[in-house]
Amino acid sequence: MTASEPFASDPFMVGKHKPKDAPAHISAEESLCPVVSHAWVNAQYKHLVVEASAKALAVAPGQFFNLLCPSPDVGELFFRRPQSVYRIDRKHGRIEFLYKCVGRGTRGLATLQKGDALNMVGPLGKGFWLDPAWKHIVVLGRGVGIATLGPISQLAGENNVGVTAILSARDKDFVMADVLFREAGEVISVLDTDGSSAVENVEKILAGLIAQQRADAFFTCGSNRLFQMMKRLGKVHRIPGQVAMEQVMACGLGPCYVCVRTFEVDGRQELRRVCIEGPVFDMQEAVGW
Amino acid sequence: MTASEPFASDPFMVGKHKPKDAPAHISAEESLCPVVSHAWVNAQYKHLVVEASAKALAVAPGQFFNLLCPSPDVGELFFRRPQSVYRIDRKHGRIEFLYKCVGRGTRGLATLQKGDALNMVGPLGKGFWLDPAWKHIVVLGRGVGIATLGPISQLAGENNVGVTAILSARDKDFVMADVLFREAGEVISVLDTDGSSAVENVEKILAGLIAQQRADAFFTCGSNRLFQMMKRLGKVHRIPGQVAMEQVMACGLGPCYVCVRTFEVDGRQELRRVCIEGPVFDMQEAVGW
Amino acid sequence: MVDMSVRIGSVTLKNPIMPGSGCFSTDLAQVMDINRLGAMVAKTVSREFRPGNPPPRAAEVEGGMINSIGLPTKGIDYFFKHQVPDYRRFTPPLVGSISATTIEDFEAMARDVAKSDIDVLEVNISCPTRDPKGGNFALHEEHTYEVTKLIRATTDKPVWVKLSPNAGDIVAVAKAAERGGANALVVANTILGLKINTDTFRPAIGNKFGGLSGPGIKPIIVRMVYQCAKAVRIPIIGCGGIVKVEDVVEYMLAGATAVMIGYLTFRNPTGMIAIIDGLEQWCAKRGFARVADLTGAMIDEPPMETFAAAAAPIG
Amino acid sequence: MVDMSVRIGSVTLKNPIMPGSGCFSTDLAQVMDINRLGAMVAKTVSREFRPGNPPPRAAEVEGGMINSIGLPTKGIDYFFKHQVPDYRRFTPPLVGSISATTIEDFEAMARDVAKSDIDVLEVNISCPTRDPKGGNFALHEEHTYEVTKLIRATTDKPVWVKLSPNAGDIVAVAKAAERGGANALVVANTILGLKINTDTFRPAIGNKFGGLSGPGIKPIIVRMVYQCAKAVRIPIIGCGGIVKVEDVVEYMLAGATAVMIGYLTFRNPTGMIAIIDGLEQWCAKRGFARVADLTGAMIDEPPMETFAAAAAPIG
Ligand SMILES: Cc1cc2nc3c(=O)[nH]c(=O)nc-3n(C[C@H](O)[C@H](O)[C@H](O)COP(=O)(O)OP(=O)(O)OC[C@H]3O[C@@H](n4cnc5c(N)ncnc54)[C@H](O)[C@@H]3O)c2cc1C
Ligand SMILES: Cc1cc2nc3c(=O)[nH]c(=O)nc-3n(C[C@H](O)[C@H](O)[C@H](O)COP(=O)(O)OP(=O)(O)OC[C@H]3O[C@@H](n4cnc5c(N)ncnc54)[C@H](O)[C@@H]3O)c2cc1C
Ligand SMILES: Cc1cc2nc3c(=O)[nH]c(=O)nc-3n(C[C@H](O)[C@H](O)[C@H](O)COP(=O)(O)O)c2cc1C
Ligand SMILES: Cc1cc2nc3c(=O)[nH]c(=O)nc-3n(C[C@H](O)[C@H](O)[C@H](O)COP(=O)(O)O)c2cc1C
Ligand code: FES
Ligand code: FES
Repeated sequence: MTASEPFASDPFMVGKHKPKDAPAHISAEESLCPVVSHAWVNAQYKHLVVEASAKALAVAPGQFFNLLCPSPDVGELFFRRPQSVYRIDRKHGRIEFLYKCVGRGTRGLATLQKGDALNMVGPLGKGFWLDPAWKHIVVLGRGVGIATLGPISQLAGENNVGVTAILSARDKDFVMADVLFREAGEVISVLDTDGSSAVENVEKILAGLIAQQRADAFFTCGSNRLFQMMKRLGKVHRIPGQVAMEQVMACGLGPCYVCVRTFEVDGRQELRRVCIEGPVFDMQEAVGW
Repeated sequence: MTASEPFASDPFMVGKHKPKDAPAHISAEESLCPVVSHAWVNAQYKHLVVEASAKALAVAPGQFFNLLCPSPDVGELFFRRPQSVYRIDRKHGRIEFLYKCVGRGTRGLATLQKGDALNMVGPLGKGFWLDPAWKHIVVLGRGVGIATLGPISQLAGENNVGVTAILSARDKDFVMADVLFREAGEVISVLDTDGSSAVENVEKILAGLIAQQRADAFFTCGSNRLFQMMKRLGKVHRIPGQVAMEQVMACGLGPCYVCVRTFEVDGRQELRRVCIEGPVFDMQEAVGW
Repeated sequence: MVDMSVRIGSVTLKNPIMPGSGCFSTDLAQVMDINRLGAMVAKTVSREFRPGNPPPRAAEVEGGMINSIGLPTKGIDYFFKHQVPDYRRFTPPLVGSISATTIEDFEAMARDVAKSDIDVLEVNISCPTRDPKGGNFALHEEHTYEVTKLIRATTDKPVWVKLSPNAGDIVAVAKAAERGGANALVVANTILGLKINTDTFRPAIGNKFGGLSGPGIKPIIVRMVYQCAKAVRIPIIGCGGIVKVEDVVEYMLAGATAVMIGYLTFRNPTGMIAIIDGLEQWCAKRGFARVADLTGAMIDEPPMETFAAAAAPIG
Repeated sequence: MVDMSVRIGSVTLKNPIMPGSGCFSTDLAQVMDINRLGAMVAKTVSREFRPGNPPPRAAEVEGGMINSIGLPTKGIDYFFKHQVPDYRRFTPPLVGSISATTIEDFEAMARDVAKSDIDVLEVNISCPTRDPKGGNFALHEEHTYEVTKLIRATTDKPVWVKLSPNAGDIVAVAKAAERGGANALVVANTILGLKINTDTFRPAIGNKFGGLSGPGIKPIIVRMVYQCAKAVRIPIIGCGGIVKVEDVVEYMLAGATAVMIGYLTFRNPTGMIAIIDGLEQWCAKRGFARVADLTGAMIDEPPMETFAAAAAPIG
């Protein structure tokens, strides 16, 4: 063997390539996507743009990809990390993520440089749905949840459905993506620093929007307390709602049943898999986290 | 935690730092050495130069360092890899290695770039010894063994002991370090391509040197067949000899008894640890490999 | 052309690669061509609905992962009505996996499930978080013998018994399963483990204990496959930590006729297909006309080294 | 200032970090200050000279390493005359480790070795490549009870019994050792494994089978420490796969009073010292005045999650 000859198959090298003769009806794929740009948005969040395959570009708002993050230390990283798509740029063939650095996975992800290849599996899961009859929707996001709500706001905007985006954050540095949301509609930022992010205050804002008939549907992601409040309001006012949920995942595809959460229909509780039956669920059926 | 804050201690991060208050009499150390240069010598061998600490620079010819090679693939690399010092450049505070890319460890090592830090433990083991009474020595190396014989030739040269270096290689591209050896004395290359590397031919060359009284001591490394022949000649002609041996190592320091080889003294066989009782052994006591 | 087929008793697989139970479902058709697999192995079913264990149900560990899903199942009626037909959309042989907490229920389950449109009955008597008398029969040879014998009598379909690496003497258990009439052994299920979160001081997964799988357990399971293959005449299916072509080769050299793959699918969902392709290439390169020739081909001698000091003191 | 001391019966260690037997010798003074260790643990000795097993004696595996050194020893006379005085140049308490192939020889060895200048007698009844009746007594509770009882009677020095993770029921063995009079348990020795070289088709190490150690085995051994700590009153010393500060914390939360470290020293020879320093910092940061307070401090409840579906079918 010469030094340049490839080795005996490396651990985990397998599966980086598309199965040969994969039938065309396969809806998701494991693919290597070159990083186009990757920049810090603030002290905790990074914005990642990758070139994506045609299959990946078919991603719908609320769907996610399961990312093989590089390991940030000498120890091995054994699960992928799910990240919802934050922006779909079909014109340039790109997919964007907005993610928070919280642990080993995202810290490893943050090491990727322009030109590196990111191994992603997707698009996965069930995304948001939009009823063409709606005139105006409200999206309520906090933290990483803001990223997830980007594409549905974009889609609403494109379909002439009005959007009010309530973005909750620690302080004004962490109000992200407001440009993206502003393109689609109106943005209300609520902050911890001035107390405006308090659940009661957000509830007041929502009540105002309901009164103005600017709330045909609710969408939320990222905060259990905000979700519970929105669910309650939605129930009282009979406003349909959707919530994007999170759970630790292993396969991200359905077989392993690692990612279950509790849901309730007609008083009966049941478990559903976030990765394939979600991550977007009916707000009134979700129990929370 | 902010994204830039260090994590909970990473696996294997420990031990990259010197123990606090380490007593001065500690003769070896685990240290991080910046890579100064790292270049291919031919299709299989790389030449690595690192900046070394004072303790590391005290290395003697024939001693080695145990290198924490970066993993070449996603799988983890769990043992260090021993490499003998190939050149000691005390003036510039540098240590040089000449190594062959053979497997995962050396392939990972080959990925180091200028400026990267190499974690090395050493200097380790017992090196070559030089009797000031010797006028002329013969070093016989093949393959990676050539690297190991560099420093003893250098030392002999510096002490006005004549050196004949017989360097055996596949073809002329693989005669390495002849410049280094030429500084110390005379170089005879023997090749597989023209048949000159045949054991019988090398034996003839050695016999000639013995006849010319240019063989007060033998040194060899890298080929069991050449070693066996040299041992036989040495025994017949009562020429003292030293051989540098190899064995898979785990600790490299003595405790684990992984690295044993068989030796024979007065017809009695015994096991010795290559890492601490060697890697350099009396040629007549070594049984070979 | 390499002959990639292997025979496990009366069943011929077109290649030796199968998923491990619980690590596969037709949902994987999202990313891969299921028809390329040697066989399909269904998630273990129990008679009645089971919700499974509280989340988080899995966590990363050093050599792989730890899980305690808790064998959630919708019960056998749902299995017959929905799952079997769903699997039957695909062509590979279908292995149905069953679990129960009593020996009587195991027998009844086997009778019922074997009647459905499956090709092989896998008996999961080795779920690591169950107790030895509650479904984890594979810890003891007598329990294994009894349950296998009863199940054997209920059906003519091939019966594969999945063993537990937590057994103190897996060879004795393997022999017991053979005596009981198993047609093949799956070696093995996961190893019982515990991970504690040092931030929260709580167990990392909801059920506290979980089963280890992934690359870190491979040397243990390869050893068990080797030991079992020497002790029984029925085929062995190796399972544990396979993530690359050479891992499959290693299991086959140790004595496995085929393998099952779990963890890899979580990391690389198209990994099983890549391994099928890679194994064929490996065989071609190494001059093996039949992958089946690898089974048990380990050269049972130490690596060649000079070592003749057995009688002499260490220097 | 954190109180880093721990008590194992009558022995107080200045910190809970010790090397594992066979992974330590005074040769390590080449790279580190041995006096900083909680204790020194000597390589296992047998009565007579043993050469050990043919090389290669170790190989890398996915989660760490596999070894079969074969307990080479120069015998107890050499141990008394050369090794004990050599260790005694350093200040930490000295743990002597013994092995034998018969119960009678174990008793005699204990009597002889305990008389030498050691502080603790460790009984290695768990070398994985020995058979259950030939020194690997820790596979069975009766053997463990008998050998411990005999050894207990020979000396007043503390006796630590090193258990085997290959035992089917390590809790029963732990209780047997306690009943036999052990003052502490070391949990555990290596796990029996096999690695086959897929280039040569031969076993990767000379003895074919070897013991697994390193990070990959940690979740298994942490589980065993937890189980044993719940079942016995004597202190447990955790051992298996420790490579970082949090691993020590994890073992202590599971119930260990102290730990032993093997593999890490091969990878980072100054690792034990870095862990002693790092553990002190960890305790200070987390507000623990005494490291000993970590022992058994795992919160024995599942992580908090919404999970209330036990009675309902999966959707
Ligand atoms: C469908 C979905 C979409 C998501 N979209 C986004 C997004 O757009 N932007 C964003 O910042 N974050 C998103 N997340 C969260 C993101 O997956 C986690 O922050 C990430 O996995 C944390 O990994 P880590 O290793 O950095 O942190 P860790 O230290 O490992 O864990 C931190 C937190 O992440 C959770 N987590 C860990 N491993 C996994 C896993 N394998 N799968 C799911 N969760 C895990 C843990 O429960 C823990 O609470 C999404 C999660 C899901 C399930
Ligand atoms: C004291 C000593 C000095 C050495 N000096 C040099 C040198 O100057 N230049 C040079 O090119 N090579 C030298 N070697 C050999 C070098 O250590 C091996 O080539 C290297 O370890 C191979 O590692 P790998 O992962 O690339 O190959 P692998 O595929 O792992 O193994 C290839 C060969 O290296 C041996 N090997 C594997 N792991 C170890 C280990 N932990 N310790 C020792 N040997 C191992 C194996 O027996 C095998 O034959 C020396 C070896 C020793 C013992
Ligand atoms: C998430 C998960 C769920 C599993 N469920 C089952 C199961 O239902 N029945 C079963 O027999 N084995 C089950 N297993 C065990 C696997 O089939 C396999 O035996 C084990 O994971 C070892 O293989 P691996 O290392 O390739 O994952 C499960 C394993 C995992 C990781
Ligand atoms: C090379 C090597 C030699 C060992 N020799 C002994 C021994 O002589 N006696 C003993 O009780 N344990 C021995 N062990 C086991 C270790 O003491 C320890 O129990 C095991 O390695 C697990 O710890 P680790 O994962 O930190 O290595 C040895 C382990 C290794 C790796
Ligand atoms: S993560 Fe496997 S089923 Fe959802
Ligand atoms: S490598 Fe451990 S004693 Fe030589």
